[in-house]
Amino acid sequence: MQHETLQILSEGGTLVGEPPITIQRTRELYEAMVIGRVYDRKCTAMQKQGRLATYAPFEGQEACQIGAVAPLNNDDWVVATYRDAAAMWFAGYPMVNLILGRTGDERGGNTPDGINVLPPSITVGGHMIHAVGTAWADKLQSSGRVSLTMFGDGATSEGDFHEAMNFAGVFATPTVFFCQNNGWAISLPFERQTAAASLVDKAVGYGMPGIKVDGNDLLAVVSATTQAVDAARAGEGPTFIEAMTYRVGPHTTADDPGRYRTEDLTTTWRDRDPIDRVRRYLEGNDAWDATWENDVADTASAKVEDAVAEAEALEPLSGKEIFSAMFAQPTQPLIDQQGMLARDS
Amino acid sequence: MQHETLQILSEGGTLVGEPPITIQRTRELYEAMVIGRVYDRKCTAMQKQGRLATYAPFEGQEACQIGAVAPLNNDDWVVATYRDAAAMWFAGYPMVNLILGRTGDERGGNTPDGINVLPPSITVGGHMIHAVGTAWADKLQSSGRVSLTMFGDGATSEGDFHEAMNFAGVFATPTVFFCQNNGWAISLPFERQTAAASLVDKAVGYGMPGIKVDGNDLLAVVSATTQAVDAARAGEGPTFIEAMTYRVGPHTTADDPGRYRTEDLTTTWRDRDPIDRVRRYLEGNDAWDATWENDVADTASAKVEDAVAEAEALEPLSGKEIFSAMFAQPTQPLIDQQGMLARDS
Amino acid sequence: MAERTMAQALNAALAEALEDPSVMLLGEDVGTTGGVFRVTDGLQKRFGSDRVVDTPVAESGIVGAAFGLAVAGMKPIAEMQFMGFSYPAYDQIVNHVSRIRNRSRHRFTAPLVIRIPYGGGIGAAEHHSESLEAIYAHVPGLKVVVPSRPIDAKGLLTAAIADPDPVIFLEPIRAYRAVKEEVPDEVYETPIGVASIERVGSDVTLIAYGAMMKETRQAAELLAANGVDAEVIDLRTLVPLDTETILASVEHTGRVVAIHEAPRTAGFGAEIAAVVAEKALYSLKSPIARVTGWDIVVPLRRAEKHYTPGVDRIVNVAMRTMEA
Amino acid sequence: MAERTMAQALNAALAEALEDPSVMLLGEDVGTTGGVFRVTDGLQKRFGSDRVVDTPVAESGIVGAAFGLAVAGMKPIAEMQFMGFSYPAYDQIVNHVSRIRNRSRHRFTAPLVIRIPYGGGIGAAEHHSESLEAIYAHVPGLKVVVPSRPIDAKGLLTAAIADPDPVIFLEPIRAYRAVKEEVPDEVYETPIGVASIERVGSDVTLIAYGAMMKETRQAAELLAANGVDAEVIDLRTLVPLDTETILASVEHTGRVVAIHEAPRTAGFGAEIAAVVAEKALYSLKSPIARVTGWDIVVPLRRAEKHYTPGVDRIVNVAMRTMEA
Ligand SMILES: Cc1ncc(C[n+]2csc(CCOP(=O)(O)OP(=O)(O)O)c2C)c(N)n1
Ligand SMILES: Cc1ncc(C[n+]2csc(CCOP(=O)(O)OP(=O)(O)O)c2C)c(N)n1
Ligand SMILES: [Mg+2]
Ligand SMILES: [Mg+2]
Repeated sequence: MQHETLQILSEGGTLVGEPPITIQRTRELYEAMVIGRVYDRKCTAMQKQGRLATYAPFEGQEACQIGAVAPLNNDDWVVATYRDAAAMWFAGYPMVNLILGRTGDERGGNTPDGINVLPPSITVGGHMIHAVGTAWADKLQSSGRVSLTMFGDGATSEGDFHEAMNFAGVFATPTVFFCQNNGWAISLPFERQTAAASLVDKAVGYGMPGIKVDGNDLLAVVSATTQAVDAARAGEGPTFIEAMTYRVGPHTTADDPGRYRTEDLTTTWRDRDPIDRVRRYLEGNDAWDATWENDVADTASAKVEDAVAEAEALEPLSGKEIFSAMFAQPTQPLIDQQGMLARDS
Repeated sequence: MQHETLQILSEGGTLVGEPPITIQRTRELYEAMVIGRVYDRKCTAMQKQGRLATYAPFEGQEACQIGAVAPLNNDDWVVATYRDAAAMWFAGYPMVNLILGRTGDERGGNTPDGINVLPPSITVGGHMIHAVGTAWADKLQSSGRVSLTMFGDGATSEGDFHEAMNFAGVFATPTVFFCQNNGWAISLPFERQTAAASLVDKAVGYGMPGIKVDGNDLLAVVSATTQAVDAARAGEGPTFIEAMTYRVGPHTTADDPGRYRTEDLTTTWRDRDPIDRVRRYLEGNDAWDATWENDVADTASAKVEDAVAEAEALEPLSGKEIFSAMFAQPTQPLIDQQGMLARDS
Repeated sequence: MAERTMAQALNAALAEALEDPSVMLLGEDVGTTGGVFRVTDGLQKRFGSDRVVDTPVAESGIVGAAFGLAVAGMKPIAEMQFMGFSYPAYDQIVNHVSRIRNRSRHRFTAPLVIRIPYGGGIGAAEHHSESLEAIYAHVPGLKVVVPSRPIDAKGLLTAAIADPDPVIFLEPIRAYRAVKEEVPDEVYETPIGVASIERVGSDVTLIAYGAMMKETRQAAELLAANGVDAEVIDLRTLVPLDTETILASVEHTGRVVAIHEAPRTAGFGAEIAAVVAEKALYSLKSPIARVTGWDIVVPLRRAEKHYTPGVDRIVNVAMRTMEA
Repeated sequence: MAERTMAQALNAALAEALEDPSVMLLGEDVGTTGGVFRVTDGLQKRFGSDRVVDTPVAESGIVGAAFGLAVAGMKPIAEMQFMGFSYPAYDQIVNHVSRIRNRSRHRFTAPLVIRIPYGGGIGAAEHHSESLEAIYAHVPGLKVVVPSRPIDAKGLLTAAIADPDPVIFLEPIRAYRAVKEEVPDEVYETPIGVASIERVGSDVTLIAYGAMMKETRQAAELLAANGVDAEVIDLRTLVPLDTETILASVEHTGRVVAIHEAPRTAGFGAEIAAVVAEKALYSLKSPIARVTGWDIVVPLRRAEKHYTPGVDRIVNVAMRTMEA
């Protein structure tokens, strides 16, 4: 099938379509993208210093991450992955939780009340169906909420992707499937992930509308997700979005992309940087200047540093505490085992 | 998407397309369909008498079953389900094996050497990927064999269907996916199985050609599968076929279709009987008469009765024998357990 | 009070639970047909197809969707048609259902019930006679419950639905209609984690659960006729295990036979043996015995009888513990 | 002979096996990158991308395709990236891989090897520290092998590939690069089903496998310093279990500690306890002890140390068996 790729901002930052949001809102999203990048680079640095466990950078995917959640309400569900930190944060998951998770602390998963962002999925592909379940509950309860699930191109190969898409179609749940096709699943290029020309070709097989979008174009992503979120909220069921993007960094801090792709390719994509593109657009609309950029950078640093400090100040879970969240009430075997731990070590 | 449904024989038995086979070959396939039906009715009767465990009748799907395997060579792989007895038999799996399996005897699964028909899959959806594996092996070994896998509409909802289709696409294996969309998965109607208009809409999502065919039209099925088999053998990779059909009987002998569908619907489909249609076609071509029909019926009965007699003459597996096919050589724990069985019961 | 089979008792528990609008049932053929074992018979008619939902054929999808429903405040009861068809959902159960509370430190929970008919004895096709309860019992974060009789089936299912955590609820297929007993009409809970001493005895403790309780009870009668006074424990819950009841019994009998139809190696009988060998070794008068299925695929109909532990095997093994 | 880590020893075994043109490797990232642990490093370059295949991200598909490949005469070696990602393939493993020989009465077989890195101790993310070997050990029709050291890793993997039946081959993640030892350059098999007595002792038998052998060996040294002479058994194979070696040892020491990092309930330690309590009860001088992980999700990096059995726990528990 031929699918057009939705684009609103050209690579040069000029409009080639109808902008879905105001300049003011674009500035807010720009700021969020910048904060995302500062967070991302800080985490990579911290990992090198041994302060974090493995980290999965998302540099290059900021337009996807911020654009995907931009149209959501505060209490909508977000069910995303290890790479979607910026999206989760922008949807209300505190940065300190993200960092805590990365230090290797379960309390990172303790989303504040009222925010319906699930802890990131570490398994690939298993979580999309959860966003079908949450959306189904909302439909039954007529809550008006929608569920957004984010995942990569690799995740579309898992059987659970298929079951999630099928259930969403059959039960017409208010679920938005947002796929960041960044061209790679660790070392596997998209062409070896599927024989389909586009992932969006899969949507019709579930009786679902599909949208293919330039994932490095913030306005296009916002436009696509707004359309999908509006449809879901209006009771029109799920939508599948394929956002074409690229991770310019390694899969995780443990990965060496030199083993499987050329630096040239990455350079091409660096030149399509999603943040630069918005900056050019704002500049062209007299909505950007260096002073503001500095302010944004300062805010970003402060936010990230505060979150890091808060996370690192927390004492690790004690031997006792590791038993305390398996069940609402610890069972007798767990109480006994807690005793053994105390006794024998 | 709009997909045409391939038809070659009208319901009245007149040609509306190019017949893929000669009248002589059509007579052979007609005979096979009749034998299939005799087998099927015999099994249903035997189950009522307590001589078989649960049985899954396929009446109404004979054109699919015979037509799907008609273009295969002797040593091609067939990986099919509990409902595909006629297909398996026509592909070389002995009728006595089919009946043995239904009596509840593992030796039913002991396909003769040289015949590459796997024992029927009882789990829904897990077996299609096996036909990707066998086809992949044949591709690597340049054996020229193809693998045919048969499954129902319900099976397309399982994650394993998706993984099988995806692998077949990516590795371009010589696999033919033959889906008998008989409208029901036990009690679930097709419209609740998927929101897609047609199952064949799924093919494009795997970069695979799809064919929708009238599954009660033997010639159309043969035409579709011949095309798919030829493509696979020519190294052009997999094809997905959706054959529209109907099971006029219950899901299994334990099922009561009255709980979920009207007798009217079934009557409509009885009127589209796939055997009658070929009979009319042959008659119209002076290739059918009552004498021959009687001969065919006699051959069918004899074949089926022989197989039943042979199966029922076999002593059940002994306590010792149930241990003997878990591994090439029984392990010590199994030898010990065999001893316990002998000692304690 | 009415006489009910286990299938009817379960149906009653489900019907009562569905009075709570957040409860829903989902699974293959649970609605229009009332399930392959008719356990959900009539419930869709009564509570509507939004609440009793026929799903596509996709076990991982059923459990995964139920997980999301539960996280968002519903109380889903998912049915797997047979244990042999629950394995496609294993990843969802192990990696998500059992863990979301811990992963989120209590913020999100998935208090769903997964009903799984299990076990053999009805001469069924391959995959229809499975008894791999140990693969669920071994997974942290799950409770595993197995009733053996109608009255417990209703009470335990009600307790499982009320439980704030996920429960794997195993229903012994051959006990669905095997016996009827008086089952209270009102709502009641049989507590999870508490075994039941079905027969008090002084010579040997027979420990079983689910469908094997039938042979175990019969074996106790036969043993009594042979002058051996067996104590019979129905575990009812595998996780959390009621070790107190087990140990108290072994302390006074000094002999144990653990019984299940699951394969022997790493079956739940091993856990029972381990608990006893750790905590009551000095009470033991004879080796701990296991009467189990074998490490083979459950044979099909014609040879299945060689697999499932029969009364004879239980009696013979228990008698041998007396000789030791 | 060269000094090799376990990862290198495994790589050598795979390279040797690939000389047979029917052998192939398939899995996520096994080719271009040589796998997340570099166990398959260099093999795609050497044997080509038809033989060492990077697959889509789909574990059930990998195992299911490997099943078909094996049935059709290839010898596939499938890799699951971590044990926590093997669960989506559980249905294929249990319902098909383990059974096709029995289902077809020897006509079709699936002699594939499924390599699964398992276990914690590297401070990894959730799902990356799993040790649910019991869910494989319990399934009839599978062999389950777990090397603890480079020399066995190579010999056991070679034996697993040569085996005519499916083998679950568990690779302890934290042992991949922990030590080097001399590993023969030639092809050799370490027999499946034979445990190894690593240290002869007279007071207590420590039984472990895989990564826990490191702590177990250290515990034996510490115990020796405390005047306790421990016998150390490395099981190497869980199924089929070498009960002979276990029982012979317990018969002379009279004390047992079973050690694993898997959760306690229904873990493989229970099987060890059950075998001993059944076959060597009269030799026992003290209760059978288990030192295990807890019935919880393996904690993340900051608190993982409370989970994995340490040398201290093994020593303390073993000392307690001496007091009993
Ligand atoms: C079920 C499962 N299998 C394998 C992995 C290991 N793994 C982690 S990320 C990844 C690739 C995922 O690629 P994609 O979905 O494209 O997301 P991306 O990393 O590109 O954002 C794999 C295979 C996993 N986490 N879960
Ligand atoms: C994994 C699995 N889940 C559930 C079942 C129970 N079951 C047997 S047949 C069937 C319906 C299959 O429908 P379809 O694929 O359309 O095939 P048909 O029976 O119509 O030929 C179900 C749910 C099963 N056998 N395997
Ligand atoms: Mg990707
Ligand atoms: Mg069907």
